[in-house]
Amino acid sequence: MLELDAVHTGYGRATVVHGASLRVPADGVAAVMGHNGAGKTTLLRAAVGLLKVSRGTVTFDGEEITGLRPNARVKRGLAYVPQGQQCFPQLTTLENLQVVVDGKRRGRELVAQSLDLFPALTGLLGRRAGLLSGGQRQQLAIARALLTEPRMLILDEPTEGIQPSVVAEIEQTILDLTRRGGLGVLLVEQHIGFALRACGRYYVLESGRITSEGDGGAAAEHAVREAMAI
Amino acid sequence: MSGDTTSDVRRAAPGGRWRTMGGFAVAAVLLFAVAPTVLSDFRLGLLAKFLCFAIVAVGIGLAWGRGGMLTLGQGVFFGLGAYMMAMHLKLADAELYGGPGSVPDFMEIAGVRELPGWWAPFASPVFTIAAILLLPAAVAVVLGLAVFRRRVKGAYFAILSQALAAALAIYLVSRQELGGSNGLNRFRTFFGFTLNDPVNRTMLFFIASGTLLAVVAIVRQLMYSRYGELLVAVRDQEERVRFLGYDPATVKVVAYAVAAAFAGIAGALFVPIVGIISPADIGILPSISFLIGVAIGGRATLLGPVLGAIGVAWAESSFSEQFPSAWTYALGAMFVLIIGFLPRGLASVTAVRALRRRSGDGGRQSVPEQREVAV
Amino acid sequence: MDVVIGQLFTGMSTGSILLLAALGLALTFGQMGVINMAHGEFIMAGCYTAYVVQQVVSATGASLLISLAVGFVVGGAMGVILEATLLRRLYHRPLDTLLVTFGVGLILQQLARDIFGAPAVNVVAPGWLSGGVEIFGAVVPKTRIFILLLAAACVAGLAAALKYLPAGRRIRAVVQNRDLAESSGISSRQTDRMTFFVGSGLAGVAGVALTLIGSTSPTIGQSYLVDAFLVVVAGGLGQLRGAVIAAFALGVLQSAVEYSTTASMAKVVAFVVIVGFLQLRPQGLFSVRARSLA
Amino acid sequence: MAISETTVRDAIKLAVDEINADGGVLGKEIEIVAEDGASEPAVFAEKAEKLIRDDCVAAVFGGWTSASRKAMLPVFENHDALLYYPVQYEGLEASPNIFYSGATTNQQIIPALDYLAEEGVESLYLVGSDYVFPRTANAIITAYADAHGIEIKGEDYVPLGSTDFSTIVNKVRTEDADAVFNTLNGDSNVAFFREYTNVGLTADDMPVMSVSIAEEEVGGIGVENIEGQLTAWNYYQTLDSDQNTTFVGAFKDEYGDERVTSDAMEAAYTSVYVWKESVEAAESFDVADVQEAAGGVAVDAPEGTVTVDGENNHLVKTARIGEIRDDGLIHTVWESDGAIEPDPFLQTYSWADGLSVDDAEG
Repeated sequence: MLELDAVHTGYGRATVVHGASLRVPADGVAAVMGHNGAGKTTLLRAAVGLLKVSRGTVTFDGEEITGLRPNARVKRGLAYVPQGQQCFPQLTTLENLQVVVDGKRRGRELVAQSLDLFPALTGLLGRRAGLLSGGQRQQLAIARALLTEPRMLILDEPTEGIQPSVVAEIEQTILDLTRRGGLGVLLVEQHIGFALRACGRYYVLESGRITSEGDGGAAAEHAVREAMAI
Repeated sequence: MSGDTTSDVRRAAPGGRWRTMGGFAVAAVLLFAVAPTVLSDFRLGLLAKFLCFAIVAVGIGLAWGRGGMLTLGQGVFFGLGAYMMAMHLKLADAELYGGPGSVPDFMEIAGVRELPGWWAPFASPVFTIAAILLLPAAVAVVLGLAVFRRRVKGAYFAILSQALAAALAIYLVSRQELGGSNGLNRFRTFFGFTLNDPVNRTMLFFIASGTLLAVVAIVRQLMYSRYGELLVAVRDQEERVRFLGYDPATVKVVAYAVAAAFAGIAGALFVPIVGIISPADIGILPSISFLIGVAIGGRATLLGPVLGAIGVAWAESSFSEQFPSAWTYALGAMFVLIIGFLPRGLASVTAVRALRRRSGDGGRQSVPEQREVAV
Repeated sequence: MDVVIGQLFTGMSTGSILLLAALGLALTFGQMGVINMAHGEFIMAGCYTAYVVQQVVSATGASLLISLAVGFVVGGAMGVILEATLLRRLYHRPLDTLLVTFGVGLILQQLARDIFGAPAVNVVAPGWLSGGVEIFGAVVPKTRIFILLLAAACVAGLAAALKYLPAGRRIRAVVQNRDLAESSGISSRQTDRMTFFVGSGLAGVAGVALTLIGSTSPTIGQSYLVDAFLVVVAGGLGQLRGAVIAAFALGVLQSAVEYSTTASMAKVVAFVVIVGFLQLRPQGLFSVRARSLA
Repeated sequence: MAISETTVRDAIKLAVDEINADGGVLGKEIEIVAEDGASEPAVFAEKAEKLIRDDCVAAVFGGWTSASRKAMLPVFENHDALLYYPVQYEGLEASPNIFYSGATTNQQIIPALDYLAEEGVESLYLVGSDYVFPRTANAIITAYADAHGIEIKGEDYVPLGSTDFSTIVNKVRTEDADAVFNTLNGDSNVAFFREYTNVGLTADDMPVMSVSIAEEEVGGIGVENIEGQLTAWNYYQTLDSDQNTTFVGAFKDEYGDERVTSDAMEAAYTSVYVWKESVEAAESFDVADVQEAAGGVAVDAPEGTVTVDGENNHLVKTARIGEIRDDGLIHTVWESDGAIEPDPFLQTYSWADGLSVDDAEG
């Protein structure tokens, strides 16, 4: 279980998130929704340790991890797929995967597994990741996150800026993952319909504050739209 | 953070005016009344030399502290000013002691009987002074436009200016008509005044003092003007300034040229005061050494560079005598400790305390943080 | 014609020395963006390593080979210490790093002066490297051929390590996207430290090799430093091949100018040409960078 | 550079200690005030002024490069003080305020050329560091060569501290002169001789005459790279005389057995005695009195008897050509016929007419 408790964070002296609290169950999905600039990405970056939390705590499975470096959090089972289909552009697709599992005994096996999950990548292993399409890069990004064998996966707008045909594919993969069990997911999504379908609990973030929350499911869509004043 | 910084500058300006005026008055009294009475002729001459370094430092404070440009090649401009002044003094001496048409003594010794053509204009004092004031700045403008227009980044700029300083020093060593590695020395008069006369040397000290006060005043005006805010903004957020419709290159070139002009003037004063200019005074090492005083004093402050430069020069002169090896360690340690751990210099220690006392808001002050400063 | 070819070889030799001195910088400066002015002193440390090893192992051939290995470790260790104590906290202030490491360089120089004395010490070259080989009328000393080969081996080894070793992959990953690497479970701290170890280690190797042709004195690193930085800058950051081409181009240019004018002129011309070249191509010959260098 | 300056200081201190142990000068003990010029001319000038004006010293001993001396010269003239400069230099200078205890050109370079000419050398290649001494020395060498039918096959300069000699050594090799005249400074010598040896050049087929390599430098270059090469100086550690044995012994006792003595050190050591004798002859520490009395003062120095030439304040000295042997020391292979009168402006050499205009102040 991942818990953010009254987290304040931001860039330098500019605080962007003011005391946000949320909870992601070990086995379920939580979604954070909000407008552009509401502080969603900032909140996630704080959760994975890329931004310093100035006040509040981050707890993972009962252990406080507020001060840990990102890579230490990854070792504890936290994985992060950042926004924007990020990859190591000069490394090949295969190297992008290998670099995560280097040093792991089951590395080879894990890479094979992830290719089973994203068969589209199999034919692209020798290509430089920077040359892949957005959808392929996003699949690569999720594959890379899964290679760390996470118990909690944090996804930042996984379908943003991706051609519609691939969006469905990625959404399906995420739904499959959440149903597999043993994996908690924190999802930031603009696509409210999908997010609510996937999540058990939603949070609406506005100007760095959680302004409303509730249980997920299609029925919640009206409440969320209201909360976000769409 | 840029917003904070700029507003800090604004905030500091009006309240600080009286304080600055007071500071000027105190400095003027110290320099013009106290120093000449308490210091021996020799120490006064030494202080005059330090003032030259302080003039360079004021320029560096503007370009580096305020503008974020790590000017590692100030030796180039210092050398330009110094050599031009030295050439004039040599020609004037030759005219005075050797009669019309004589060549400077060091050329005579080397068997040169014809003055190289490009020396000739420096016989004119007016030309020389104009060249000292304008040439370093002009070179800086050309160099700066070329570099900053291309958005050459800070580290590149630093390495390039360093390479230029090294190149100039090597070039000067190989030019026998400029005295080679010996440089130019043995000046007897300064615009008609005998340099050996203590009265005239005191006058030189006053000239250096006056110049220092003038450049500090100029920089103060620049710092607290709209331009000063723009310069800090360019340092912290170059892109944003570009979007606001200003050309960051121009903003930076101005500061760079001002710093160059100051270095040139300092070089020109250094020559009659110290009595020698040689390539050893303008290469990489001296160029970097100019920076340490600025860093110690507080690179973004007005008086920090001045006090830092004088302090370091004084410490070097007094400690290096007894402990040459320990001095090198101390100098190295200063670079490491001050720049590494106290980037705002000693000024920050007192400034923070003062601010804390006044506002009680935790004492945050303008931080010239050099994070990814694109130059 | 012979002269041209002879000079070409001389230039290549000069280039290989520049390359060797600059290779470590291509990693620490080119890949990590750290301006380490103490790199020259790491080279000097390599020189003195060769000297110390020779006091212990008097067989010159063996001592050279041992020195190369020890020099790598010594340089690397110094680099790691510097990284861990100082640079770590300065990554966001590259220009300040320059000045801090300059201070470190001053201290190391004085340290060498106090330990080994200011006069140059002698490192005896092994017998099998004495004499020269005649190539198109020019005699190229075997020591220079050795350095050329060593430089080639270092470049090839470094390129292969970056390409094929897991550690190399990590280095490249961290350079290309630090945050992503960190949040993929790669420790960027460890990776930085390792990059610095290898880069500084290469400076140590360069130092050992340079004792074959030059003097071993406290100031020796200074004479290579500016050249080495210019090579990396002109080559473009983040690319080894840029540094290789830049080093050889600079070497050939310098020796050609030197042949027709003077060595001083050659130095001045080389500097000015590079400064001019960077006006045309501020990004250098090649440039691939994710993390922009301030 | 700082190295050599240090050794000079050591030698001066030795002389001072000896004199003090012997009762001082005019019954007064000498006190040393040491200053570091930091190898920088402007600093030398500053420190000289400090010594004269703040410390009011009787005389200053030291300086190393020409630049350091040139920088100090106006200081000593303006304040009418005394400098004892212990290093061989490029000549063309004479100041009433400076006593030159090292060789001027006609006590080092010209004898070296005489020796080479005697040995049948008909062509020379000149290699030097790019600064004043090599430039001036080579101008003299060229004038000498013109007058004596020696061909100058090439003349090259490298920046101070340069360590890349591939191009120059290749030129030297191709030009195949009978000998090389080397005015390189400091560490450049190491790189030069390594390159020289490695392209297969030896002292047998193309000897190198060096005027800046002394005993201290041989170790750094490596005896194996320089064995058999020639140097020109007035003093070597190997000189066989009672004074020298005493000097070398005292020096090693004081500073360690591994230390060597060299020309500049000996000249510095001697200069203290020259000053002492001058003061005693004048029976005064006053500058004008010492200047007045100095002419003709003689000292039995380790290099032999030296006498002050009152006209130009240089010493009358014997020139010696030495060969570097495998013991790392330099052994005399040729000696001038008696001590040579100093002639800094080369006025007694007709071929040197065009070289300089006499110093305005003479």
